[in-house]
Amino acid sequence: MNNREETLIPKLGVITDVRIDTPDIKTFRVVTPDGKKAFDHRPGQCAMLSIPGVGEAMFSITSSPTNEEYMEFSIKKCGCVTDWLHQAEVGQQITIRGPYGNPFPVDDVFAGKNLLFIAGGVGLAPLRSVINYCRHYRDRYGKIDIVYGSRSKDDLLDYQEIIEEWSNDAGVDVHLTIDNPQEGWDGHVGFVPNYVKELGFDTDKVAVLCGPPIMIKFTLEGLCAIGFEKTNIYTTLELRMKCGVGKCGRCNVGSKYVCKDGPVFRCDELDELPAEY
Amino acid sequence: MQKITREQLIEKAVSLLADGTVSCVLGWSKGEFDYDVTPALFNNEEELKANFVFNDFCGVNFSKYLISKTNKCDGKILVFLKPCDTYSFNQLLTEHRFDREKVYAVGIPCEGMADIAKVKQICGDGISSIAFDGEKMAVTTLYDDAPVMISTADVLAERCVNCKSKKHVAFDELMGDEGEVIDSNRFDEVEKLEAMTPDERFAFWQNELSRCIRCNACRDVCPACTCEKCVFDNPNSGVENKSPANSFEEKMFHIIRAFHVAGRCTDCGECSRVCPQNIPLHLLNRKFIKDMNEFYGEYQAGAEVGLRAPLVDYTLTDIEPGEVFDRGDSDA
Amino acid sequence: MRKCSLDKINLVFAEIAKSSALYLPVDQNDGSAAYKKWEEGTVWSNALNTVRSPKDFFFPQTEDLMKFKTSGKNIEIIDTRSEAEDFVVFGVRACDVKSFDILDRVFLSEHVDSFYGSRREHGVIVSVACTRPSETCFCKTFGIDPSESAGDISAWKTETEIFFKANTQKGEELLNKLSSLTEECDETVVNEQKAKINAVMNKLPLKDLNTEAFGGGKTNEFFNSPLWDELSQTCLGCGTCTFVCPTCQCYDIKDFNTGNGVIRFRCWDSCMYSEFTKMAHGNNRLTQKERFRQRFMHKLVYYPENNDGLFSCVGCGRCISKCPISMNIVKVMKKMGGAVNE
Amino acid sequence: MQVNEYKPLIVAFCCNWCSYAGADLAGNNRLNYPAEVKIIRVPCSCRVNPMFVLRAFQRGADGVIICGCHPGDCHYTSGNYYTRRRMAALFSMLDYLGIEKERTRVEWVSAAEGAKFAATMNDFVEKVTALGENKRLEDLRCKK
Repeated sequence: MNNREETLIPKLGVITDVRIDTPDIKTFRVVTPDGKKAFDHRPGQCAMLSIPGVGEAMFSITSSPTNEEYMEFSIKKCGCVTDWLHQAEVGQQITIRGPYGNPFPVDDVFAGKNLLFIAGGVGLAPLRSVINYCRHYRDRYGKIDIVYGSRSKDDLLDYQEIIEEWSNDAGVDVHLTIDNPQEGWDGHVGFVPNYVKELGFDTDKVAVLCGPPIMIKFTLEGLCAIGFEKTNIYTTLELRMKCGVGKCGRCNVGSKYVCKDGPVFRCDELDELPAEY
Repeated sequence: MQKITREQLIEKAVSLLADGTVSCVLGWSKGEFDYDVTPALFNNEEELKANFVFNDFCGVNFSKYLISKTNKCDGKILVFLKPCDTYSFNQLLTEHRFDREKVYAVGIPCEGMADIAKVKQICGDGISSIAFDGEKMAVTTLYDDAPVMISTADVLAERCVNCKSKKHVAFDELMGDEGEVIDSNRFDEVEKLEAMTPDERFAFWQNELSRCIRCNACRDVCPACTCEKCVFDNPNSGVENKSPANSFEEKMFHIIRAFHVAGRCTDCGECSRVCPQNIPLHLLNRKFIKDMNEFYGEYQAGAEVGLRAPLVDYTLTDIEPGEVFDRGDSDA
Repeated sequence: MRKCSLDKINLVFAEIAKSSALYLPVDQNDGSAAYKKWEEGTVWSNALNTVRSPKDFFFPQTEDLMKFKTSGKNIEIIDTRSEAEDFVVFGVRACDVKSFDILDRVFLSEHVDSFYGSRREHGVIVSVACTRPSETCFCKTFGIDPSESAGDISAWKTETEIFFKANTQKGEELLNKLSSLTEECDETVVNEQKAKINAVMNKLPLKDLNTEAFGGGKTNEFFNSPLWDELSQTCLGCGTCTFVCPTCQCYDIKDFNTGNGVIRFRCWDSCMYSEFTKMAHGNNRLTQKERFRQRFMHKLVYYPENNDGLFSCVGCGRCISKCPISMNIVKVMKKMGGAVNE
Repeated sequence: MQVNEYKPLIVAFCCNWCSYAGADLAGNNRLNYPAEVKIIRVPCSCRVNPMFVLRAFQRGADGVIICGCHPGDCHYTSGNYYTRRRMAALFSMLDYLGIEKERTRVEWVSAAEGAKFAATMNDFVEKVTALGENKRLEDLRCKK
């Protein structure tokens, strides 16, 4: 029997680094016990992390596939598993399985296009792998715009990386915003949807959205208002998942399983799904 | 055969709707087969005339629905209550689970409800029609030319065989004659089990409870199980379990459920009615009722609004837990 | 085709049980039947329908997936799987046999479920044509012929005899083991039996139920229908329909801390339960109406959309007879389908 | 050949105010009672709900004993009166399900009754030892 493959049986992983990003988000670096990357993935795909006795949960892989040494997960503290992970120290073993879900179409649809990434809060986590992938293969894509907002400066994920690396790349424009004015912040203040409207992008781009549902809703409306086609907008969904492979039935919305057919959906595909996500 | 007819009930409902006393009616809706009835809300005369039924298979206890449905209706809600349902009604009022002002309760007499499983044991599967005719029902199957005549008394549901009361303890209006509290034999089965040896009892319950599929129907139908969040559904309770993973979990669920409703269970028998595996769950509830009657004096949950259940009360001279096993000997 | 007198049926069972575990429907005290392991003296029930469906044999209500041992920061993952033992399920109805196809498409598709797969490979199904369809039967609606059941071996039972026909290699092998107890025969009696069953099928109350209104791509037609409110208004939110259903396959994965390790197990779950889709940040199906709708939309629209039009219902009638409030897929189909045709 | 002597596992829920102090006194007075008795301190005997008792059995207990203040002496006035009713009902139910009645017990032990505590535990352990392992309310997954 042990020669049969079973996706539900995970691999061992070790947390080799914990970075405190914001008061409630930490980024965990995970490798296998022998120091390798657990598996290859595509930008936007997810992995199931678990702690025996606590539970298993799906997280998007934050690091770019071009990183061949390790995987990173940016995780916000909000439930049993995430609470536990936030208490974990370097050297803690966890279990990992994946990759699950369909990735962003970085090699076909995105190729040669101008890209617009819009993220709110921890929504940057799934986009970071795409952004870094596109930065790595910079010559394959056109101009890259990144709009990222959060509650406050302290709540901006990957702030160091954004300031020190992304902003300095040629052809990459980063637009940061926070919800309320704050001492020591001289950037934009305001909500992401409004900021996007203010920035008023050309519609020759593929837009990728991720963030809280309310932000997605209004940003989507804003993008459509300035002339974006829904076929050019991508987003990622999140629902409760258990198996990760479209069998346990939990993340079923319409005829799609978010774990298998998602989490990445094109916005016109979403319109065809019943409004249950 | 019920003494009150469908037409009388519809007439009553229609008149109460017409004079504005109530704005909707909680009643039984006809299904695919003559024995198949679904609880439903009726809003007007047309719906009532088209789908309302009342026959020997209308066993559903509406009391628990009042919790959710009183919020859905603008005006008052008309509910038909059989005598046993009125006890659950009172018990829910005792626990402040719904607003009495939003309900218009009509007590209806009940001659006992039939159990379709018992009918099928007599005439087999494949029932094409059931005609109600006096004390008998004529059951036609796909396999016999002539209908099988079955006396309703022979196919009464267990809870009706041992009916505890024909008296309505709560109503705004009563249709038909009022009955009496019955000195039933409902504890006979419990006594039979008590008389067995522990080994026999263990084997009995092991066999019964091992069939449990943890569908939670007993819990979800129970008028005493009205917690917003059941301990067995709450992952943070530490005892959440979704399936009878082994014989321990089967027992734990049923012991704890019976204990949670002990003193509040009116013995309405819905749990046994809905169990897809026909586990005699009422025997657990009745054991608690019988024990508490014996230890702390006769008590019928729901007999009046505001009664204090035995397990939330005490006296200075209660029986000691160690003595409960030896009662049989000391009584002798 | 081979036949054997019903007098010798226990010899047949004994022969099968020699080489593998044998399960068959057995009468219970309450008049219902349940699958039990055969041992000397077990009597095969005349009842065809069992309360629990035979999906249990391949997808049990609970099963351990793996174990973990933890010490300090270290975790040990223990693969506890073992290959299933050979077994035979005898007396499966045509509709229940069909349910295995429906489950196969879930469990044996990409990322094959090895737990299910192993049992499926080691199980031999002996189906039996129906002798007494119930009023709750509507397998014809889904194109299932109760007189011609699939499975590794098809069997037909008359008053005195039982007839076997092998459909697969596995069935052939099993039938060969029974060669001394059975004799070759032609299909005359079986054809008579089939005709008898079909005559009854035409009398069934649900014979006219059809699936025309449903199928893939109809999500928008039904999803926002106001009828869902009415249909689900008295649903208790229990899991009876899901757990007796031969095609419901949703499951939950849970960890149980035994005090000396952690067992990760899976168990059946029901989309009717309020916490089915509950997440750390909320629940996307807040009311019973949404959960109720999910169950029927999945069976009648979503599943067919993903599986070449195959519906995720076999018309076994279990939910009809077991639902505490007698609400079921037939009523949903009639109401929803009727609304579409109007 | 060496035979392992069977030693039962006993869970004793002791109320903080009387019985736990009673157990303390037993210790101070060097009164022997078996080491198999594992004491769990609870604020009042009525803190023990039926789930505690069942879970103790699930996790491998062979007997469960609940000790509280004597009726009338409850630190919270009436807690132990409720315990008395609840446990009477629960134990009667366990007996009804065929679970040996000797495995469960309620005793009232005051802070001054160190000797009673030790004697009670000795007696309880003896009775449970005679019964042997808890087989009727066990969870096989929790067995080593």
